[in-house]
Amino acid sequence: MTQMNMVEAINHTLHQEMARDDRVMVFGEDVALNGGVFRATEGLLDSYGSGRVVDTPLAEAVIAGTAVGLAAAGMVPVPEIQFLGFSYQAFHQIAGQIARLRYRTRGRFDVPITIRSPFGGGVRTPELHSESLEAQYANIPGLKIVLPASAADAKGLLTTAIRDPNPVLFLEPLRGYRMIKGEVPEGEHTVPFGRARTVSEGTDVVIITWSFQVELSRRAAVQLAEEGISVRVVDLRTLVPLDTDAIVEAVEACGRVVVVQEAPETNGFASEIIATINDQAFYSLEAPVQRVSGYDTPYPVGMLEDHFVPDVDRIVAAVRRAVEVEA
Amino acid sequence: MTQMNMVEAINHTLHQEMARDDRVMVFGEDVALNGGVFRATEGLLDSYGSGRVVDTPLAEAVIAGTAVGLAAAGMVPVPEIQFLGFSYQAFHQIAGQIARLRYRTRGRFDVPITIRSPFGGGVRTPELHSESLEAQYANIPGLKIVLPASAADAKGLLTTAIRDPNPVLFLEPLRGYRMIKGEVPEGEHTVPFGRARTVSEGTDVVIITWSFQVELSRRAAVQLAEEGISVRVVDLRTLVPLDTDAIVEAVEACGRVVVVQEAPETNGFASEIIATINDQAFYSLEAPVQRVSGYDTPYPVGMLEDHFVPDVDRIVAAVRRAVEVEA
Amino acid sequence: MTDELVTSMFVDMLGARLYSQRVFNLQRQGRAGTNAPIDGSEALVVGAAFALNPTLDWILPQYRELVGLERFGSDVLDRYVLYCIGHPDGGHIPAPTRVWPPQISLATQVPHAVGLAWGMKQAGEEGCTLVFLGDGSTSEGDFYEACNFAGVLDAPVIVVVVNNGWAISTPTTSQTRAKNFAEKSHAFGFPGVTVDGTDAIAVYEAVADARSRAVAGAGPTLIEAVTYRLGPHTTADDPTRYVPPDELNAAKDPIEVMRSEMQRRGLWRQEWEDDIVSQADARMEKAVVAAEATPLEPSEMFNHVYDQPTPRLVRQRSEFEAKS
Amino acid sequence: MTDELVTSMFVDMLGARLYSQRVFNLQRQGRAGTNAPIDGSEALVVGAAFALNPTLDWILPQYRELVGLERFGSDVLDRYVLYCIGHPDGGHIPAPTRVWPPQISLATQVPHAVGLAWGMKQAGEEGCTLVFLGDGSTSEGDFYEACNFAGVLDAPVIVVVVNNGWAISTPTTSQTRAKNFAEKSHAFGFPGVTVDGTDAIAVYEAVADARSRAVAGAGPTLIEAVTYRLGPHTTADDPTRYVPPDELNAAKDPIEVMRSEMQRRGLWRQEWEDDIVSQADARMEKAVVAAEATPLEPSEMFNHVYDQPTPRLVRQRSEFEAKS
Ligand SMILES: Cc1ncc(C[n+]2csc(CCOP(=O)(O)OP(=O)(O)O)c2C)c(N)n1
Ligand SMILES: Cc1ncc(C[n+]2csc(CCOP(=O)(O)OP(=O)(O)O)c2C)c(N)n1
Ligand SMILES: [Mg+2]
Ligand SMILES: [Mg+2]
Repeated sequence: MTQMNMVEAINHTLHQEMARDDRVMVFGEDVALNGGVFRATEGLLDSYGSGRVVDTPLAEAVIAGTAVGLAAAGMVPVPEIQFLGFSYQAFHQIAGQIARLRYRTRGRFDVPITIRSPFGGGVRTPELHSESLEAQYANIPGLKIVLPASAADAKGLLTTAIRDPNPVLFLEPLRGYRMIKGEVPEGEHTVPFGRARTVSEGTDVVIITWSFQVELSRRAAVQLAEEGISVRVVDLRTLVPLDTDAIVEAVEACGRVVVVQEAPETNGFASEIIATINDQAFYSLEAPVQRVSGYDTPYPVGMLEDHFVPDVDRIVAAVRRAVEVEA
Repeated sequence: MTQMNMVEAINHTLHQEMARDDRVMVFGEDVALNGGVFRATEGLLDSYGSGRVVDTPLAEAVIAGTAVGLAAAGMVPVPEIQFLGFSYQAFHQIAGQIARLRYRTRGRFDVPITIRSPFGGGVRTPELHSESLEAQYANIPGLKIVLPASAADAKGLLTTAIRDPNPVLFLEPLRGYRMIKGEVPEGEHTVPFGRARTVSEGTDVVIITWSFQVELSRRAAVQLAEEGISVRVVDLRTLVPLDTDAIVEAVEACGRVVVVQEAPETNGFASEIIATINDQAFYSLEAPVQRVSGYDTPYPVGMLEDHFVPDVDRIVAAVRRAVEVEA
Repeated sequence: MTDELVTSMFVDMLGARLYSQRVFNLQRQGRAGTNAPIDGSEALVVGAAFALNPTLDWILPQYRELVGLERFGSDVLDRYVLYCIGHPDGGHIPAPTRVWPPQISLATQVPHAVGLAWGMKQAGEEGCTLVFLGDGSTSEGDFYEACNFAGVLDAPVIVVVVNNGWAISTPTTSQTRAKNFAEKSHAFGFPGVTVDGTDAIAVYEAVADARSRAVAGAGPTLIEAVTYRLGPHTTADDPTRYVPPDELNAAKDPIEVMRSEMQRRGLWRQEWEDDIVSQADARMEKAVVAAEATPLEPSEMFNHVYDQPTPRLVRQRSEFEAKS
Repeated sequence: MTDELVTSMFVDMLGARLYSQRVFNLQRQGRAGTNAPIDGSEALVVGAAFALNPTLDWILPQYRELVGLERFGSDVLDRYVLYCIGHPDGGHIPAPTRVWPPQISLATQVPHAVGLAWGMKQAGEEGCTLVFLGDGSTSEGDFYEACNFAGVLDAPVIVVVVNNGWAISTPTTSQTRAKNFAEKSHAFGFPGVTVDGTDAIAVYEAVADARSRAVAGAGPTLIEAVTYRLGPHTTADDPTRYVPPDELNAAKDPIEVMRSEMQRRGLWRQEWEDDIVSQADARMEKAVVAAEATPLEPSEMFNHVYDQPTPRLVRQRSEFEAKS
């Protein structure tokens, strides 16, 4: 085990997977010479050469689109989209092509594509660098959506993603790149998709969340423990596939639920969690599920963003509401 | 009042609005010379000339993107995207630019853009012609999402859309173009956004839905009435803004709810309806909300699509489930 | 160009037209979905296919070309018929046939072709990719982004722009002011040529040249093949609304062009052609019968979304199966 | 070119560099967010702005240019400072100033410029639009789609490609194999020219020509302005990781080029320049003070999503206000 922050864990994993399998190719804007604008791909060019680590032209659609062809050629493409907001430029290739390639060819082609992209706010980036778009992708069948919340998971889930023969959108919390740190196993480490992680145990309320909001929720749980409220925190890790069993089990155990997301409220993935609870655990609910979300506004500029993104206070307040309402 | 099918109502409305306001411009692929592949823009070129009715090159991003500039020039752009699946090619302009223009310029520019596009399945179209993508857009603040389910509403809502200073995604049910018919007021006719329509009254269960599924739900209600189950059908008409009051009122009145959508289940707009009910009408629910959806597969080819899209039987079965489960 | 080659190409062109007409008629009979006839593009499709090596090279079609790719394997047509009747297996052209299924989302196949060429080069495989797209499709960003990247990569890819004068009802004059489509290659820094797309031999030669360049590591070529769409855009289209009859009447028919060449070479007899056509007809009849007899379980809908279904798909499938 | 014009341009160039450095420093002091310095682009931005008519024409910038657009109105800089400190009003450049706010989503502004030009033409307005984009941004589909449509429309638009050698760490050689960026205009069928982007007079002349063509109805022009990025990509970048020092050292500085021209014309004295610089400094100081003093209600976040808030936004706003 070594102490790493999240971006180090990602870099370390890319090195391991490129060393392990020479079909793995990393490409995107500024990933080679510069090692990525956040250094996630640092050193790959030197270690694996300009054939496998490629600075592409500034064009997201063809970054995603060539991944389709590379996959068909037997490669394992790991393209980077520099910020998730610019995956919009590639939406027709990701949603319309990558997600459907296996289906439309009835399995002729495997699609072992892992699209890595940082996302989420809180670090004063320019416009369209901070958007949380996971819900817009979650309605697109054929993609897997993976969002690590710890350094060890960044390694374990990224390893699984690269080895998975299906397309994975691997979303890295920008705010967590350096802030999230932890022990990371040095050797082989995989984390299966579709298995949520219980971050802290608790019995009164469960907070269900993912990505950077796991850290905020953990802090909220610590604070609430002081008030005598026992909060379980569940990190979903992957939205597709979704660990419905873990959700149901937690709802049954706690009866009261808070869902936290940074995306705008309307039709964020929190809605799907609530709908899933409605479908599978309705009778265990002792109170309506509380949603903590960004607002239904465009992601705002620097001076406003701390007001937009959920913080510990909002999560604490939601938990209190969940506990207070009558059964 | 005249009897029209939906595409006639749309064509008639475009004529009226172009006659009324010479800032209105209609453009897109095959809208001028050919009058649109479904004849929605028939006759506009002859009546309003090649300055205001324009066949564009085959490029959705610039169709959407020029609308931004036209709006800034004081025009009222009404671009057509030939099939909603190809709005993916314009996603970065619609979600990243059109939806945000007012916000990022703090109101300098009005954005009276109405993007018209047919969508939805059931008519054996080729790939990517049938997808229901409303949920992917619903998570994008700044857009309004409008889906007429009757010929009269097609007129009333399209008129409102064109006159609205905000960007509207106006989604026309492909399957309803000729199949949906009705009386349409000939003169001025507007329908406000954010006001749901009660299609049929009922007291046991409410079906909440939109677009072509309104018609299927109405048929299901007729069939269920014979079994003695009284079903209210609510047509949301617009998803953004959402008529939460009508939803709450219906849930309070009926206690049991079915939501019907054609989109894939995971994170479809049905999830948001369920989340909204959870937030605002939880204690009125006598049973879990039942979802009827497409499946979490890509929209399938012709021989399979009738198995994918919700039909009357599936809606009827969901209503029965809603009624049967204990309170 | 040997007589044998000319004859083989003509045979495939005759087949292409016939297969296309048969699929068109199936739609009229309610037995197939919307489809796009090849009429006018036979020479350029067949000429291109013959200039490639079916065991080394890949073809990524738009949607009109599959009836003309018999040279790449008979399953191309068989699967295309399945595709047109709306059977999901129509999308699966089995290995080792190096042809992709039709692409409906226009120009998205160009990045795929570039990526595949890039991957082949990276893997040290001989061979190249050839991608077809229409004149209208060149207006899509994907075309430019892909060609530009192909240039940077020196990828072994041949981009064939099928300029048939129309994109549904939109004439090329509304599509671009570029002098011609070959000129667009200036934006990418690799050669562009315009050829007569009604002349299979001319197309063959242009593609053969481009292929030599590609496999020699000299990078991409853009080939504009000029022809005229001789029929409606698709089964859903009424071209009399917009195609000027004079223009249509003046258009060359590639079948006639090739028939003249056959005659010039003394290779043609009516009975021979009749025989070829009836063989093609029989071959197509078999394909249609086989396609229509291909079984289909409705729950096939749930396969191939992922290599293994997610728990949610398993649940949905079992709900679906319980209902049916 | 009159001495007066040369002097005015030099004054704005000096201002541009200074304003840009000040904003850069604000970021270093934690008083502003990530921003992109203009260094190296002063001549081409100022030259272009002077060749246009601020009451008739529009400028759609990328993100480096706003410090050089004083000629279009002093609120451009004032709002840019607000923008850099992260105040939402920074995005609102008030009428009648015909400048758009910075665009971060690269090349998306090109379709906007074409649409605006189209709309002006349709409305019978005199004038044109000018859009800046970087060499890297030309690889985006939006650039090609928009230029191609502009050609078809004969839209009065001038597309200025700022070729500063880099897109963050990616050199132009990895961006395209086109001979140069002007060549890309062949794909669109309108003229393309390459000018020395460190020479404000050359840029002025090229833009003036393009403007004459545009307003005469002769359609778009693509202008490649060649320069070199003299600083880091943005405040977040470390160019020593990738920029070859020789290349940087060999690069021309547009300020020096213009200073020489001023000297050649006998217009330059050190004290005069010092004076201009200190005026600019005072002007910037005022802008910064004003920006930092601009009040901001957190609930401003809910304004301008729509012209009228939806019920859901009203509810969210009141929840937000109750909490704060
Ligand atoms: C991205 C996309 N936009 C729009 C369409 C609808 N559409 C289908 S075919 C067609 C015209 C294609 O013209 P062209 O590329 O010239 O090919 P042709 O049909 O002439 O062979 C259009 C607009 C589509 N299929 N995909
Ligand atoms: C669509 C999009 N993709 C990626 C980025 C991230 N990014 C910001 S600046 C930049 C390089 C831009 O290079 P260029 O267009 O040459 O402009 P320059 O910065 O050199 O002026 C990149 C990749 C972005 N802002 N937008
Ligand atoms: Mg064509
Ligand atoms: Mg640059």
